[in-house]
Amino acid sequence: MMTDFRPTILAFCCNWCSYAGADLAGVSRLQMPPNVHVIRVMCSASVKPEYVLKALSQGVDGVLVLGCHIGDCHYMTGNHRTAKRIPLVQRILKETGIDEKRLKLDWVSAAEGEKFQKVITDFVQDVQKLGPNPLREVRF
Amino acid sequence: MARIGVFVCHCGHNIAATVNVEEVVEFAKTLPDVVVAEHNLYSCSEEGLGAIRKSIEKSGLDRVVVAACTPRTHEPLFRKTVELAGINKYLFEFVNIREHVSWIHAKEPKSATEKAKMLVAMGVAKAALLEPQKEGESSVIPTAVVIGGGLAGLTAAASLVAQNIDTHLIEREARLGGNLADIEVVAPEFRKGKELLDEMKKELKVSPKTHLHLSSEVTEVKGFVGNFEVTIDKAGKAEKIPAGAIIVATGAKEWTPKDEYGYGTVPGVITQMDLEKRLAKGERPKRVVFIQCVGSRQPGREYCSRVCCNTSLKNALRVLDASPDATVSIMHRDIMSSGTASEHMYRRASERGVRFMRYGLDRPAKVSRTQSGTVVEVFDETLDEEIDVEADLVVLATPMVAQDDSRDVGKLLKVPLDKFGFFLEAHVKLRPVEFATDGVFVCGAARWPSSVSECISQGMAAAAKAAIPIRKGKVVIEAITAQSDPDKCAACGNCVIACPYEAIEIVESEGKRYAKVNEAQCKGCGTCVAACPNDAMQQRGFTTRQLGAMIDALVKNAMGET
Amino acid sequence: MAKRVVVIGGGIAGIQASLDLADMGYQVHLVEKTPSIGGRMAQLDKTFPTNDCSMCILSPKMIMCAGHENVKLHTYSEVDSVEGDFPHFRVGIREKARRVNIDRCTGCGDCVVKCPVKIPNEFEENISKRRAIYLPFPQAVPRKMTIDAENCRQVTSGKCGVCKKVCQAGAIEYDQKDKLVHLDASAVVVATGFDLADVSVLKQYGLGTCKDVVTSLQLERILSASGPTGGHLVRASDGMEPKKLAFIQCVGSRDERMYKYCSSVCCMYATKESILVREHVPDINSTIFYMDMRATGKGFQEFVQRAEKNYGVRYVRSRPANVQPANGGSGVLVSYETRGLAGEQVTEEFDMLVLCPALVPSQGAPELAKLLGIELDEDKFLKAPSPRHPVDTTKKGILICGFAGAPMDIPDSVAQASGVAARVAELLEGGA
Amino acid sequence: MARVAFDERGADHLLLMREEHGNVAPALISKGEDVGDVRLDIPYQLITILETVYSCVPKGKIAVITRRCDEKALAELTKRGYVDEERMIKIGLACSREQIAMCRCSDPVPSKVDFGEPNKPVPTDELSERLSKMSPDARLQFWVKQFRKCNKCFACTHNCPVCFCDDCVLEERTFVPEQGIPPGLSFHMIRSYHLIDKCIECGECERSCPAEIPLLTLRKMLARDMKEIHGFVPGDPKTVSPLNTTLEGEPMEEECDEC
Repeated sequence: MMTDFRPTILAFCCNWCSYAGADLAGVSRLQMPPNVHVIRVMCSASVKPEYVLKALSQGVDGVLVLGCHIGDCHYMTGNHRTAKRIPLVQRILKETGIDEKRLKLDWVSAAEGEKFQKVITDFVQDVQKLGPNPLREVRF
Repeated sequence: MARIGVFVCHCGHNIAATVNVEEVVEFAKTLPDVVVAEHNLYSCSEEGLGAIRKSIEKSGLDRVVVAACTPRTHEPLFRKTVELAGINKYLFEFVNIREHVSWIHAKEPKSATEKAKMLVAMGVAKAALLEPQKEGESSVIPTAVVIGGGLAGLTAAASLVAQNIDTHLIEREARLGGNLADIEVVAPEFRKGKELLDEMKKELKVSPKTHLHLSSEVTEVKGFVGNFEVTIDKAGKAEKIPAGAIIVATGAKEWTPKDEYGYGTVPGVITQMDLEKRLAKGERPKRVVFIQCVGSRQPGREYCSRVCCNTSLKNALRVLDASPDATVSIMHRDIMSSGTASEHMYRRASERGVRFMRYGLDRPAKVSRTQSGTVVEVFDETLDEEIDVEADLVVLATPMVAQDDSRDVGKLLKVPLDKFGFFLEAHVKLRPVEFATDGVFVCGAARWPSSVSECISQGMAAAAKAAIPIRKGKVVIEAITAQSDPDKCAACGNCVIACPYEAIEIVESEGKRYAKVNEAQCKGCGTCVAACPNDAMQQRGFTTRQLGAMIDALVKNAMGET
Repeated sequence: MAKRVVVIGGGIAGIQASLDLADMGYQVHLVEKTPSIGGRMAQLDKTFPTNDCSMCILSPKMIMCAGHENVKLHTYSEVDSVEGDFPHFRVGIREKARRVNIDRCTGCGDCVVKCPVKIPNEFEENISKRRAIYLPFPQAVPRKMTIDAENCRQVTSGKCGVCKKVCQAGAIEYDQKDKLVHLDASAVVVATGFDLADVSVLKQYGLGTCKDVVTSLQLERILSASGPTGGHLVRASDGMEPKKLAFIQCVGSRDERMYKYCSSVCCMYATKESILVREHVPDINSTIFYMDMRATGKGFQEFVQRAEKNYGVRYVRSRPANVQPANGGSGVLVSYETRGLAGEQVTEEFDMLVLCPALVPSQGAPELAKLLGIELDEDKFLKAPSPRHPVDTTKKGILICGFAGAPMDIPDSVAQASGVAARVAELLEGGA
Repeated sequence: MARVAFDERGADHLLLMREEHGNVAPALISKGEDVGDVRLDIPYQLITILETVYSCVPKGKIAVITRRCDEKALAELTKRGYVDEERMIKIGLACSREQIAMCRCSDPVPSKVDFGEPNKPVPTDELSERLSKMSPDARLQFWVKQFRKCNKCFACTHNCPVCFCDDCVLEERTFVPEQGIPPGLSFHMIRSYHLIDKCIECGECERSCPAEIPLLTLRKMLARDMKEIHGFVPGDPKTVSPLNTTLEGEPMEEECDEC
């Protein structure tokens, strides 16, 4: 039952590290589940929590935010903000009863094609375990 | 109502072998605002690009979506293409269905095709909301300011005037040259320091582009890259200098010991700089002991000051040149003679009989006064024994430390310093002479203790960086900068704090306070956009409506709901 | 017509010099002998002392350089003639036959998979193999294939042609010939960087004879997430994860018999690598055999202290005399003398040994120098005789930056690269 | 009251709640005799009023009756430069037991008490306790049921002392898809995020909500999270929101121990 559930997942990748890492994964032909749809942004710090909350409340099953490792940010300290904002967004989900595991923050460098593959694969599995986003059903 | 053309690339069979390109094309045709959807074997080939241009003209497209490979390498090519066909290049949207689809879902053609459709739908949704953009420009005052007239600053100034750029050199002392003015010969080439300085001073003197301000200090710095205003206090008189770029070359100074190793109490215990002066005066000491790492590489001042070992090696050799029968010892923890010339100097010193004794931080040398003169006791780790050395001169190699007022300079220019008070460059590896703040640069010992040739190289590097905006005559502002909508902005100041580049300020006009982005300083990271509660801050090319529409498109097409 | 400058060498120094010159408005022709720009820095996993990812910071610069309106890349090319004097040089560039039409090649790599030839991969320091048609590394710029003619069956024996068959773009052109391009240039910048000395001649260190002895650059590749082992630290003899690692510094450098000078970056990269291996094998312990721990740059001392305190790195001041394979052929026995006169010969076993070889001017440099009519210094680096102008060579208008002139780390190379741009401008604008 | 404000503290204006022919309403007076029938028992956010009237009184010192939460709201305003601290005179009012109970207030006593008796705080909010113990599903069902009642009247935002925007982004389509009523979960989740670094738990949103959604409970739960994760509590004029600042002690940070 769980296995044939194909989650719909949104990923925000920063242009400089994680999007490049995703490209490297592609160039290296690293296979991964096809549920993740990437939106390219310049920096993970530009990802408005509003996007995440909007997507999840509209039924998207999971959201990934990927940036440069701390210290590698193309904008020096942009991702510091990401690192501080996302945990609170997760709490907002938790307090309203949505599993915070549906939102994940991670760092993928331009050289980490394999890590990108792993992050995607693991997240898809985690979301599959969680099942469909309950808000898909809750229509009002 | 936008008129969008969608072009899906086979990339030979790189995409087509996995993704059903025709199906994606048919799907694209059903999307709102799409008037044409086509596919090419290679969109990036001359044929492919030609096809895109043709159909732009034929169907009067005003926006183009290409579904192919990664924007990181191919976006410029396609932007140029649509531009040739008369569409603003920012009305182009790239969808990556190779690296992000066909290559990573090779075994799942069906899902891959579905995903490709989703990504195309998202791209089209964004494209529909794209707005034409143009790179902005801001003027540049064709003048440079160099703060500090030591070796690095002199080099930078000399280089700038040699490049025909008006340059103001600001030195707070009454003389130029900084530390080098007190150094007779420099390591490792044993070139006369004075000659080097005179050569540079001459270069500056002969150039009509040089504007020298001695006994002057910077009191205020306003503005941003291209349009700074530097105020200096020249003998109690304030003078304003408009400038396009600023170079910080405020140098560093030798640390003076308190009472370490009998400094100030035992006769003959001096610092490296004292020795330089004595040797310059022609003094010929017979028994000299150098003690390295005095006040450095220890708790509180962990760093290695980089130049002291070479200075001691140099002066050891000079002492021996002056009186070949002299006995010279260097007590050290590691000899930091990196590279070629310095290492040769080290070898020469050992060949010439300089005694090297290695001590540990746990057992530092002791300097004491006895009947026979000043004696240095040290535990030599290599010989594994305690040794006494008599000396006429005990030279303490102390580190270069930051200028006392380096923090004030940092505040003036809004640039950071490290915990030791040296200036902190924009990136330790790839931007060694730049600050994160555009148009402000650093070189020489103000950044880190540096050898003569390093100071010169960095001085020239800073000069090159400062010359670039001045020679371009303009600063080009990327079309992805942030902009705030004064009507929506509540002036809460989140963005001001969030901006990594201090590019945003709260301004007031007609009684309305709002955030204003200085586009010349904005790097387009969008950090401020996420910080803005009211959607007043927008990043060009990544507006919240555009990204919101992408999310809606995914929801709509993946889950059949809005 | 903007003045032209030829930059030789597409490593970080050459790239930086090209970018700054191009930004100043000069027409830059960047000549790189391998199929891609990037140089040594592209091979590094991380960079000291911040340990940020080398490719992450380099690849944007590579792309910027290739995309710059004032930069023309001549990759897989070599300078083979330089005539005239400042400011009127005439430079002959040999664009070696890639045997791939780069306007058609899309870099998809279909050909690579099908190519039957397997030869040592120089980018991976010969740890893994590459094909006869190849992309040197995934982030290569330009992203175009190259046929290595010496090893291509079709070229050598006319018996293959597989890549031509599979290439849908029709980019394969086996009969392509070298192309000679001549252009006038006002100045020439040489940034030919370094090579690793071949220290297998120092038999006592066992490189080539002991399986589990590698060079530091090989270790960089092993540690790299995009490297031959996918970032898994394993030793060659039995594929085991090493738990006890040793580094030997100054192999062939600071050595009367080989290279007298200090390569100046080894102390730091050995420290960096000894920290990085912990990220791969949490319970690994590293020992660094050194002569002087030369950590003189910004944050370097702190870096070394961190290695010692937080990563259990053991620094031993000693120059091992001899390295033997451990019994059973896996691991190595390192014999060295402990500190002081009281010290005695000890032999210690390690799972894997990393040699930090002398870094020497890149192979072609002496020849190039002859061709440019400039002198070498006593260590065979390009000579910079004037302390006032550390980037000037013995010939006016021919300038150097980076490791080609003397051993230096990345920031110093980058600074000097920008400095060389300033020097070019001084010569061309002011006639200094 | 008037004496304290005008005579003792030298105020030029006084913002208070007073009763006029049966209706209680906020009023800004400039003369002692206008004080009328002051009502200290009505828990209304005078700071919200202050935001609107502030620009109308360009000169002089403004005294305002401040409970602890008003005080904190004022701090959030002053640190954003909306009001000039110099111009404000705080007349401290300690909340009654009833009010404290109504707000489940854990911090009821102003820094200086001029009126009212200091009373004990209510340490916990039962509903949040209960919700935290529920299964995520039950919790979701609870909130869905609550938010279904929302008719998007924006009373919560309009009466909020720390909602600074003139027109709220939630009134637009960008993040809140459904135009219809109820607005969908994103409405309240996004509002929660906007308030997470400035809500001072005055409870005005909950009191003014016609649908009686326990909004204060949601605020309190998230305030607890904010404190747990970033150790940050809104209402202090000296602190800035952690959401826009850098991580401490990381590389590239000024004076970090790495570089």
